[in-house]
Amino acid sequence: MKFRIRHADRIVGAFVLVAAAALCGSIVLVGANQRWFARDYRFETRFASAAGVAPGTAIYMKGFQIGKIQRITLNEGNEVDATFVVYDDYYPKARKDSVLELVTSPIGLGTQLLFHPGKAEEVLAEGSFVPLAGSEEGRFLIEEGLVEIPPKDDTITRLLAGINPLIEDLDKTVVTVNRTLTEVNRALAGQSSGPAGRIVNDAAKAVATAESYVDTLMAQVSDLLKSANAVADNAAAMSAELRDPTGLVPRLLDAKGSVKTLLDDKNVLFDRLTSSLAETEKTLKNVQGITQELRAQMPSIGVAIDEGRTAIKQAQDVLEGLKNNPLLRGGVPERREQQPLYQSLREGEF
Amino acid sequence: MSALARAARRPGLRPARLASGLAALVLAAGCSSAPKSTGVVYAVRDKAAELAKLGDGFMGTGQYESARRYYDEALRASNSVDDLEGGAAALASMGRAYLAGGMPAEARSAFELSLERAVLAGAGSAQSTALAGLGEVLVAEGDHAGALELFARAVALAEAALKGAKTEAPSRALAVAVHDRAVAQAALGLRAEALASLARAEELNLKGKRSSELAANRYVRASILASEGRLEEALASALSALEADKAAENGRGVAGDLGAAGRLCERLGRGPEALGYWKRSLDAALAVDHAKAARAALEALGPLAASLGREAEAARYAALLAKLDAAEGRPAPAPAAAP
Amino acid sequence: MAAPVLELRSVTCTRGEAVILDEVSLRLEEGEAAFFMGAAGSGKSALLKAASGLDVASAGEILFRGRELSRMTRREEAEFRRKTGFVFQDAALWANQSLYDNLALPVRIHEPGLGAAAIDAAVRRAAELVGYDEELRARPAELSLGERRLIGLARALVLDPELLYMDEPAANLDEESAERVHEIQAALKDRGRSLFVASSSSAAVSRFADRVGVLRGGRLLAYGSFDEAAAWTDPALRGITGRLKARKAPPRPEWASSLAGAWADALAEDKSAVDEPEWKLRDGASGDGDIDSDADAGPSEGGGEEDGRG
Amino acid sequence: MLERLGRATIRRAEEASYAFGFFAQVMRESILFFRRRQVGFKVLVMQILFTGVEALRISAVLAVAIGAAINLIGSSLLAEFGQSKLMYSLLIIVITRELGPLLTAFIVIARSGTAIATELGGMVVAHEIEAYVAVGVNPISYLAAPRLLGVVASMLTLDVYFNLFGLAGSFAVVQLIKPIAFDEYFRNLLEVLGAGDLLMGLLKSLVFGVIIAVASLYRGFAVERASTEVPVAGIRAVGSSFMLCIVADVLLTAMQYLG
Repeated sequence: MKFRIRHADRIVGAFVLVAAAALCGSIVLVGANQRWFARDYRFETRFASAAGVAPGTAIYMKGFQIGKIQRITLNEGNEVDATFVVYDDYYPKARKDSVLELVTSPIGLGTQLLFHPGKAEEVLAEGSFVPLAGSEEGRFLIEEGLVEIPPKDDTITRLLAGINPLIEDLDKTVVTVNRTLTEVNRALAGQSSGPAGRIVNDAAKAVATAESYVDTLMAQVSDLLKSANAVADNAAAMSAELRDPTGLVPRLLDAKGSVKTLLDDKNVLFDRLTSSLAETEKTLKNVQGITQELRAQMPSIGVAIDEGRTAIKQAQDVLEGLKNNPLLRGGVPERREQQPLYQSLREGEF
Repeated sequence: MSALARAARRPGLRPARLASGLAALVLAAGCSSAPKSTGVVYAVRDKAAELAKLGDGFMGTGQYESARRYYDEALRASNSVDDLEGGAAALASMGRAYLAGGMPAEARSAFELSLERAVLAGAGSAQSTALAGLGEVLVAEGDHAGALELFARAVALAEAALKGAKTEAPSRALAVAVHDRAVAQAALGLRAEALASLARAEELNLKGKRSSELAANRYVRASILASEGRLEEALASALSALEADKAAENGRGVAGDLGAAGRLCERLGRGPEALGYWKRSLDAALAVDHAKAARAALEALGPLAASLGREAEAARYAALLAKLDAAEGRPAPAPAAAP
Repeated sequence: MAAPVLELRSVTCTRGEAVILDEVSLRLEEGEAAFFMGAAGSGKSALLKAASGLDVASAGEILFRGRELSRMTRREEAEFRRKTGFVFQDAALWANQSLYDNLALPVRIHEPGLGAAAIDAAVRRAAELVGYDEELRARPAELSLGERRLIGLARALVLDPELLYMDEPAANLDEESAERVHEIQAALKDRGRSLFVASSSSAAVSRFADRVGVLRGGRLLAYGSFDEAAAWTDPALRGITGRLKARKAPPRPEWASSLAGAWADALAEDKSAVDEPEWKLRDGASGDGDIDSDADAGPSEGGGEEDGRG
Repeated sequence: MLERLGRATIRRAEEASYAFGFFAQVMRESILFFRRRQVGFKVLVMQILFTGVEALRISAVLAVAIGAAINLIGSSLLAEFGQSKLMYSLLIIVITRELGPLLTAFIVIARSGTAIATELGGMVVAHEIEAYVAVGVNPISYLAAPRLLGVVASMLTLDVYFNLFGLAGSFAVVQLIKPIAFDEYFRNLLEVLGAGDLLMGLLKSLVFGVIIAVASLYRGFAVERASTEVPVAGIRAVGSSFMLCIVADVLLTAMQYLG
């Protein structure tokens, strides 16, 4: 801990710097991946409907994503004009006479936009129009053999076969994530025995420490309580004595000529006793309050720590109260002693 | 944590009993004030201690009336926070103030109250102080045998309190009780016991570095020695008392010590030396407005100067004495002493 | 006439529904020490907090050398804080800083250009002033309450304030420390500083107060010079100020003065009468004379002839 | 009845305007913090040390645990039917965009929210705040501003670390159990990871940080005098921070998906 405080500046500096570097690094990486620094080639196409096509829809060739749809608009002929881009890496593959094919899953699993390059040697000029395989131009190109549409790979079939397990497993995924989180939460609350829970549990040792602290404290408080009980007994006994017709009060009242001196203080003596008793009871109530609350609540770190603090604070208050209450201690500590005048007789004849 | 819960439910609390007790107390107390916080209690006790010390200061200068007022305030303060021991101390001091002011009856009731509180508080040294005070009242009334009994009890109490004591109070109380016992013993003719008691008191006061008390011990010893006729030893003792009083800057004590030395020198037949002591005594008495000591000095000085043949000086002293008499409203002295 | 160092005009403070200060008006001139007395809960602390701007008054004006606190600019307020110090009853040290930092922070705030050595010197001087010579690297929690309060006092003194607010500065301190506080009060007064003190120590009030105020239930029952206060006869005031000691010794008894005069004449006539003065009487008053720690209590504690006679 | 309702409304309004004023002042002082060049800089460093550095461990463990869980699912279950790439989206959604900031916020609330509120509450009770005012230190700029900045900086940094550990650290853990090619993992991850995800994560962290700091400071300063109020302030700070963070999370997420 001392090491940390002493080198706080350096540690914090490193902490922030590493994070900043990581952030910058990932932004650069993301940027690179998002092709912020790469050139895209733009082409046009036209769909009968925008169903299954949206800006950002990926365009695949032989399973690789080579570009994406950028923008779609409904033109005057109520057809959908679309602009799409091909990434520079793949641009050389995009030859003249290429076509696009929109494959829609028969069972509603979505669509896939496929790019079929033409057989020509010539690279597709940027900005040129690429027809859809189903369109008139597309069909013409296919029939002319300028472009070849390969037989469908088995994605759809596989998808069909795997549809049920997929849904099931998606469910499982969500459940597992949820469970992990629950586990974490439980671990934080110190209840888990699962492996993930244990890891986190170890990490959350601080919390455990806080808890044991609370326990120790509770032990102390219970000791305190015992003495408080004894005190309460004493107080009760004293109150009984006060009411006893042969007890303290009559004695105080009876002293020859001393009545005035003692009660001249407007019953302060009695008030003091009353309030001391009340304070004792209040103290006990306080302590009881702590136990109940602590027992009822342990669900999360925040509350555990809070409770610990509540307990500590209140216990301190209790201690302070017990320590300072003159009736309980038989005197106030650190007080300046009032001394009688010590003066000997100076008697003597010479 | 459950231990605490169990403890909280322990039957020891007996809430019903507490509640009824509280109700009775509230009734008894009438309109009860708000409970005082500990801070207030501290402050009040400090104030009481401060007041008591101020009172002690007035005692030292012979202003007994003022001292008593301060002790009274200290007593009220102690009462307001139920400080039994403090109250006992204030009452004992008040008793001494009454006694010094020549009101033994009031002194007695103050000491009795003090004793009662000290017993309630279970404070041994405070009981001892109160008993010693009562004894002093008896001494003032001339009942030395009764006083001796009280002083013996005071000594026993202080000795018991001294065991394992953390404060200085029992030692002080014991020193006073032992000294006072010596005074009573001396008055009853038990000189050897008295001297032994004084030696013990002196030892205690030396250890506690209480100079003015030390001076009192030596003064009384000088008196006892003088009554046994051991005048040289008595003079030495008086002079050592003088040293202690000077150290304590106790002007009234100084005047008394010097007077004792003067008287002893007179008895030893060393007239000029006695004259010097008496003059110094007068000087000190006037500096601290100590009328009694001034009168004693003047009454001694006049005849002494005359016997040494210093008539002019003697006349001056007589004139001064006459002035004092006039100031104190005494009947005019013999015409011979008139200026 | 110059504006008073502090002036309160009908200052009222409320907390919730409760009125804790009720229309308090007073003036404190430059170099004066005002002491406020009253039972616990009478509003002494509230008055100090309001007068120092720590609590916001709900009505009324508080002026420091003619400038109203609530209308001060940031710079003026900083200046006001620099020239005033506040001594809290419970020390109120910053628990998470060392004693040294507790003392140094005010300097660092108000003298940003000061070098480490100069700050160090200021801190040491303040600690020395209150008589604290222990390790300053410690945390406040390691100290006793008394020591913490001394450090709290040192913190208020570190910038040598011209107006010092003190909330029960000597209560519950041991005698030596309390005396040290009183010495500091005396020294501040000597140097023309103004004091605004809540105190329940009548001895301190008697020693230092130029003005005395009595509070009850948030109202300023009375406010006046010390001599006025010592002569107040209203029982409500007397209950609190009754223990004020008159500053001057009472006249000597007539016999004493006349006799002393004659004796002095005699001495002048006859040089041989007393060879040497017996003993230097301290200003005509004396304690009861024990040389132990109690010796300097009692009327002679002021060390001056103004003290001591009831 | 009507009267009471009216009074309650007025009190609420007063409280709200006070809270808003407090928020504005804290923000103002925080913005001015670096210009002031006050001694509060050390407080800032200590706040980052406590809120950021010391929470790093638990945050890292959480991130690695969650990341590893998703990794395992992705590499076994999803791969069975050729959807292993879904794992990367899952990772980004859970760690970068949704849960990362929220879990980090919870950790910070539990650790620092209570600490700030109780510490300040304790200082109020011990008159330490008044002592600051008395020596001319503005408690908002000296105590509140560095804490706010510290919590915000810590939140942002912790969020970055959470991503780092959740995405990269979990990869390392999974290597021990079920190796995946490094190249494949990171290429796929980056393919899914958009700048928007990163920004949304950071924006959430920023907003949560401000919320936690202001709520905790507000609760701490709201303590009046009794030491019994201090733990209550801590609990309240946690309560309000949680509530506000969740509300803010919902709003931000809604903004992202709707806008």
